[in-house]
Amino acid sequence: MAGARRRRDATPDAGERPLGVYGYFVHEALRRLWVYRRTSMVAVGMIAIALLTLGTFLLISGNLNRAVDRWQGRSQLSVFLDRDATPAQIAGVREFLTREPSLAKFEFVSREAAYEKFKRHFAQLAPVLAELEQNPFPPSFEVQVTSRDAASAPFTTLLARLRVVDGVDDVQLDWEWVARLRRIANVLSIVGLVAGGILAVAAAFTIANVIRLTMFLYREEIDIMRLVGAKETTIRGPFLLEGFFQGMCGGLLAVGMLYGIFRGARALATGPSSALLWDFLFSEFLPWPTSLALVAGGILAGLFGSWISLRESSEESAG
Amino acid sequence: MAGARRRRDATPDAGERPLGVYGYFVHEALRRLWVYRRTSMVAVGMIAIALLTLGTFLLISGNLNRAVDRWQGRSQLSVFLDRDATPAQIAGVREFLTREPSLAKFEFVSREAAYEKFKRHFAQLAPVLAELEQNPFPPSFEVQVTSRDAASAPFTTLLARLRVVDGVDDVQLDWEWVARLRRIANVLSIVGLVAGGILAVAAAFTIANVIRLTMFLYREEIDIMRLVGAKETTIRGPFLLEGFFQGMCGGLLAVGMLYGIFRGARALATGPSSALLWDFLFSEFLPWPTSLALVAGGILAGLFGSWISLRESSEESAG
Amino acid sequence: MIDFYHVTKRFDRYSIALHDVTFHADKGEFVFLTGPSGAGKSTILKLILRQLLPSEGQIVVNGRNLATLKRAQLPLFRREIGMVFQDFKLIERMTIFENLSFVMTVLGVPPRDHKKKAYAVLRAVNLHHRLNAYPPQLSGGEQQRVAIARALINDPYLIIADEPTGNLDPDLSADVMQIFIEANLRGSTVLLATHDREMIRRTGRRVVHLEKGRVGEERPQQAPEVPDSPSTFMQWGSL
Amino acid sequence: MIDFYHVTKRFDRYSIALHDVTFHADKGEFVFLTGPSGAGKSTILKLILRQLLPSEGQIVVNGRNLATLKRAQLPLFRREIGMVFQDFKLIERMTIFENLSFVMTVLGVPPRDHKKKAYAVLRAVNLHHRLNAYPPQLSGGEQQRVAIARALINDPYLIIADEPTGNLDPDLSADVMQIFIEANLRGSTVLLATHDREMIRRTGRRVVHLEKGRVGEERPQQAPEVPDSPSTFMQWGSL
Ligand SMILES: Nc1ncnc2c1ncn2[C@@H]1O[C@H](COP(=O)(O)OP(=O)(O)OP(=O)(O)O)[C@@H](O)[C@H]1O
Ligand SMILES: Nc1ncnc2c1ncn2[C@@H]1O[C@H](COP(=O)(O)OP(=O)(O)OP(=O)(O)O)[C@@H](O)[C@H]1O
Ligand SMILES: [Mg+2]
Ligand SMILES: [Mg+2]
Repeated sequence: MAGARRRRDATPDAGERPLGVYGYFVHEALRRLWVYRRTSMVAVGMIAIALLTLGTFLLISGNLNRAVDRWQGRSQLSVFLDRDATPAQIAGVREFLTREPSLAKFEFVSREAAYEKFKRHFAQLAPVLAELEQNPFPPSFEVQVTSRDAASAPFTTLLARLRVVDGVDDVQLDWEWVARLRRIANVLSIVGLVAGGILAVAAAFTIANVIRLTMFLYREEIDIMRLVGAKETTIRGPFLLEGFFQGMCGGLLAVGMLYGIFRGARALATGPSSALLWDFLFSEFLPWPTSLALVAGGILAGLFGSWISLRESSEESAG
Repeated sequence: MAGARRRRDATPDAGERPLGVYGYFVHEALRRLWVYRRTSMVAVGMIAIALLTLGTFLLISGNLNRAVDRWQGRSQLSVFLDRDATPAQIAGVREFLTREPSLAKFEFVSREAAYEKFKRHFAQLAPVLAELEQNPFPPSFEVQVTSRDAASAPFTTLLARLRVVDGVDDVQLDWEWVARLRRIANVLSIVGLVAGGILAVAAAFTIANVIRLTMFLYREEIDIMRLVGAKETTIRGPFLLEGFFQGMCGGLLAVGMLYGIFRGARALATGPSSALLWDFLFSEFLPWPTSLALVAGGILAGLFGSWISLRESSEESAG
Repeated sequence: MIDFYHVTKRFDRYSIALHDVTFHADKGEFVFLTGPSGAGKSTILKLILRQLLPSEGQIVVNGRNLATLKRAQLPLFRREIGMVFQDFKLIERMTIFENLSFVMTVLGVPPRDHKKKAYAVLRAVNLHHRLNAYPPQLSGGEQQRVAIARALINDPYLIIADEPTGNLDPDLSADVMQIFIEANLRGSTVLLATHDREMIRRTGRRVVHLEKGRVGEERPQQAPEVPDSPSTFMQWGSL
Repeated sequence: MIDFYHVTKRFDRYSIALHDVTFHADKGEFVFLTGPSGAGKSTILKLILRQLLPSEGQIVVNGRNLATLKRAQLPLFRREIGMVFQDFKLIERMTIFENLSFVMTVLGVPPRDHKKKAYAVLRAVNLHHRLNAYPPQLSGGEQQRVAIARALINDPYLIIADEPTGNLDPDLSADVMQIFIEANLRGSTVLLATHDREMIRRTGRRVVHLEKGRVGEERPQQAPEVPDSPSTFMQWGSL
């Protein structure tokens, strides 16, 4: 043993050199994506579909809520007057509202204004209105109430007092059917979250399985790598990176497709068959933080998929 | 060579014996489904999601159409009378209709009947009606017209004549907004077919890729089988059968889940929050031929996926 | 049985595995194929099984010109050949018995005979006790013997074996040679690639020598130490 | 360097690969491991690389007790060993160069040195012209030589080789033995499983003989035909 030339690195603990290893990671991950590109596309497609579903529901419910908001202003309290309320009665109600600090932010909506607003925002119900001989809307005050005020106990008695003011017909915290529209919007959001969530889990599951299958394909190779002394991180890096790329592509694809749908729907909305639903369901695109969140969700799903299958594989092999 | 014992079968063309081979098919297909059960579940899940989407849209649009039908009867022509039409005028219109063979199947709907019918079938619009002081519906005749009659040229002049009969206010081939509801139902069907179709392609694609990956895993094995003289049918049988099973499971799962959703929605509909959309969107389940068609669609998707990946693999290998 | 006429096999510009190879093996003959590593032995065997197609030249095996063999005929053609691959090519996810059984299914052996035949042929290579093991659970030499058993099952017309004793100790090698000789006596043509000079010398059959893809001198059959009668083979070890 | 104390390895109830095996190899020693097929040679080498764990007994390699070796230490431990596997274990989707380069990346060889080192070690096994081929494009013997080259790269403390000449002709086998002997002279401990009796006889080193999982007599070192000085090795063929 004396005089033996030892060319092994003096510090074997140094392990794989950063440059070599990270270069290998990226190179390997990209190569695998390319070699199994059609399979990667399944993972990417699944993520895209999941996020697209989620995004579509978010888009529609967001716009629906916004349409309701726009029509109703931001009032949460509607004070309906008698349809034939006199100017004096109206002035009386106005005075009452002005006196109460929690009701001081209000706006008067005349019968004509109400009719116009309704027609503008709910074009599809116009034929029903057209059948009527007279304007069915009463004059009203739309009052902005903070939710803190609305929740307080004295507020109920305040409303009771308001209800008996001369000329007041009814006081509603949101119209019932507007509330229903809101409820639809909320149901849509929830359905979207649930459906998107389920699909997102399915997507992560798909990625996990696609990667598990590639792990099977690479199993022999991975065993060989272990036997020549490669660290687990060296072996797994490319897989994680692969999941990351797949997720990112899926997320970007989903946002792109959603935008395509949005533009398409708007193009339809301005077409001759005009308006019906599309008009207010597709008025604005998702705000960009939401879009970014969708892409981030894709990346998370991708990483999660890789991580799951890696964890599993390390449990399987005796090393 | 003389006297050599030749134990090779006298007819090598007999090939693999049916029993042995088909037993091997089923055994192999089931074994692979079991060994790669989690991966198979991805394929099954994808098919189920695709068919579920399709099924949901079919269910809703079917029920929507049915609700519209039920409310409007099967009349396609509505003859609206003046709201204050006299009995004599009504009798005159009735006589006119009776005289024309193509309009002879009709039914009179009084103002009250129209109001009740509307309230019954469109409960969610009741609050709007409640705001009205009087019944907005005019009396009408609902006439059943065959589409052949409606398309004929003299029919237009007949309608023009009908329009000027004393007491007739308007003649409409379908109410505009009922037509809109129908259009929504049709749009839903189309959206469902498109979305379901896209997802079904995605599902077949997923299966193809899952099977392609398993083919990769079995590639060495498949090569060995070829080298010992196995026929392509022997090699591929199990893969096709695997696709068939996956598709069938996906289809059954989809129908099962759809039925679950249907029962769930009905349970909600009878709950305290009552009715809103669910009431008429979920009145009846898919007719069973449609359900069967969904399962058949799953099987087709599964077989198609296997077939695609098998065709590919045979192109790749030199044999 | 086997005829190579001016066969050349090029894989790419740099590697020409065979160069104008012409040789012949008669029905019922026993021929050794030798040559250093990379000489082209495996390539010749792969060409015979039509795993590869020649770049030039003609190959006729068992009366069939491989160039004109249609794809659909390939399975039937291969069923007449028993091949021992250099890398064994056992199906890893099947037990030893299932490996043999699959081949028998392909060959059309009735399922009820599988067990009996598999046992008999494994007995010959002394592995009958490993019937239910999977290939990765066997040692290198054991896998090689399974590969030999698979090639010999159901007495093929032609047996081609690539380095069939590379992982076997000398005693076992002798046993295995004995099996090939017996198959040959039963009428199979045998072509055996090996670089075990000692074994070639002892068996004393015709040798085709390859050198860098060219057929060298066909060394004349050396005076065999062992005559052709079966009885004396027993000195190689008993089955 | 290597110590086996009463090691038993059971795979399942039916196959006991090793039975109470005790042996020792010194630092810088060159030891042959022989025995018939299925004797347990590969099992011993796999135990040394900690590919397997013993059912009973203790193994100490390079001062480390393998039973107490933590999972995280395994890679570092293995990097000190160069192993030639019986089935080569080359990564099929990487070229020969990439195979060697990957190992060097793992061993921490700077990337700029990879090309030079790979060429040098492939030159030694006469495969420098196949740098860019993939393993399935090589003949059996060529793959085996790549596996040897990979094990020898960067001079490991311990070289263990499983049947490293099983697919090589006698001339090449001699060349390859020469390479192992030179590595041994440079200070590596070498443990070599083989059943090539001729080679063992010619090399004349200590032999550990296995028979059905038990260590037989350690045959005393036979009088070497070839003395230990490097010069005379040249008669085996030149590198
Ligand atoms: N698929 C391939 N692509 C490129 N070259 C190949 C391919 N297969 C074989 N070769 C080359 O052809 C030559 C002959 O290979 P072959 O496998 O026939 O050798 P061999 O005589 O069997 O050697 P060994 O004794 O080592 O098994 C070798 O140099 C090999 O590298
Ligand atoms: N994973 C396993 N499961 C069950 N039995 C095994 C396993 N691996 C090896 N064996 C058995 O252990 C015994 C010793 O195997 P080993 O591979 O060590 O033999 P060997 O000496 O290397 O033989 P060869 O010269 O044929 O390679 C054999 O009988 C083998 O069948
Ligand atoms: Mg070869
Ligand atoms: Mg071994």
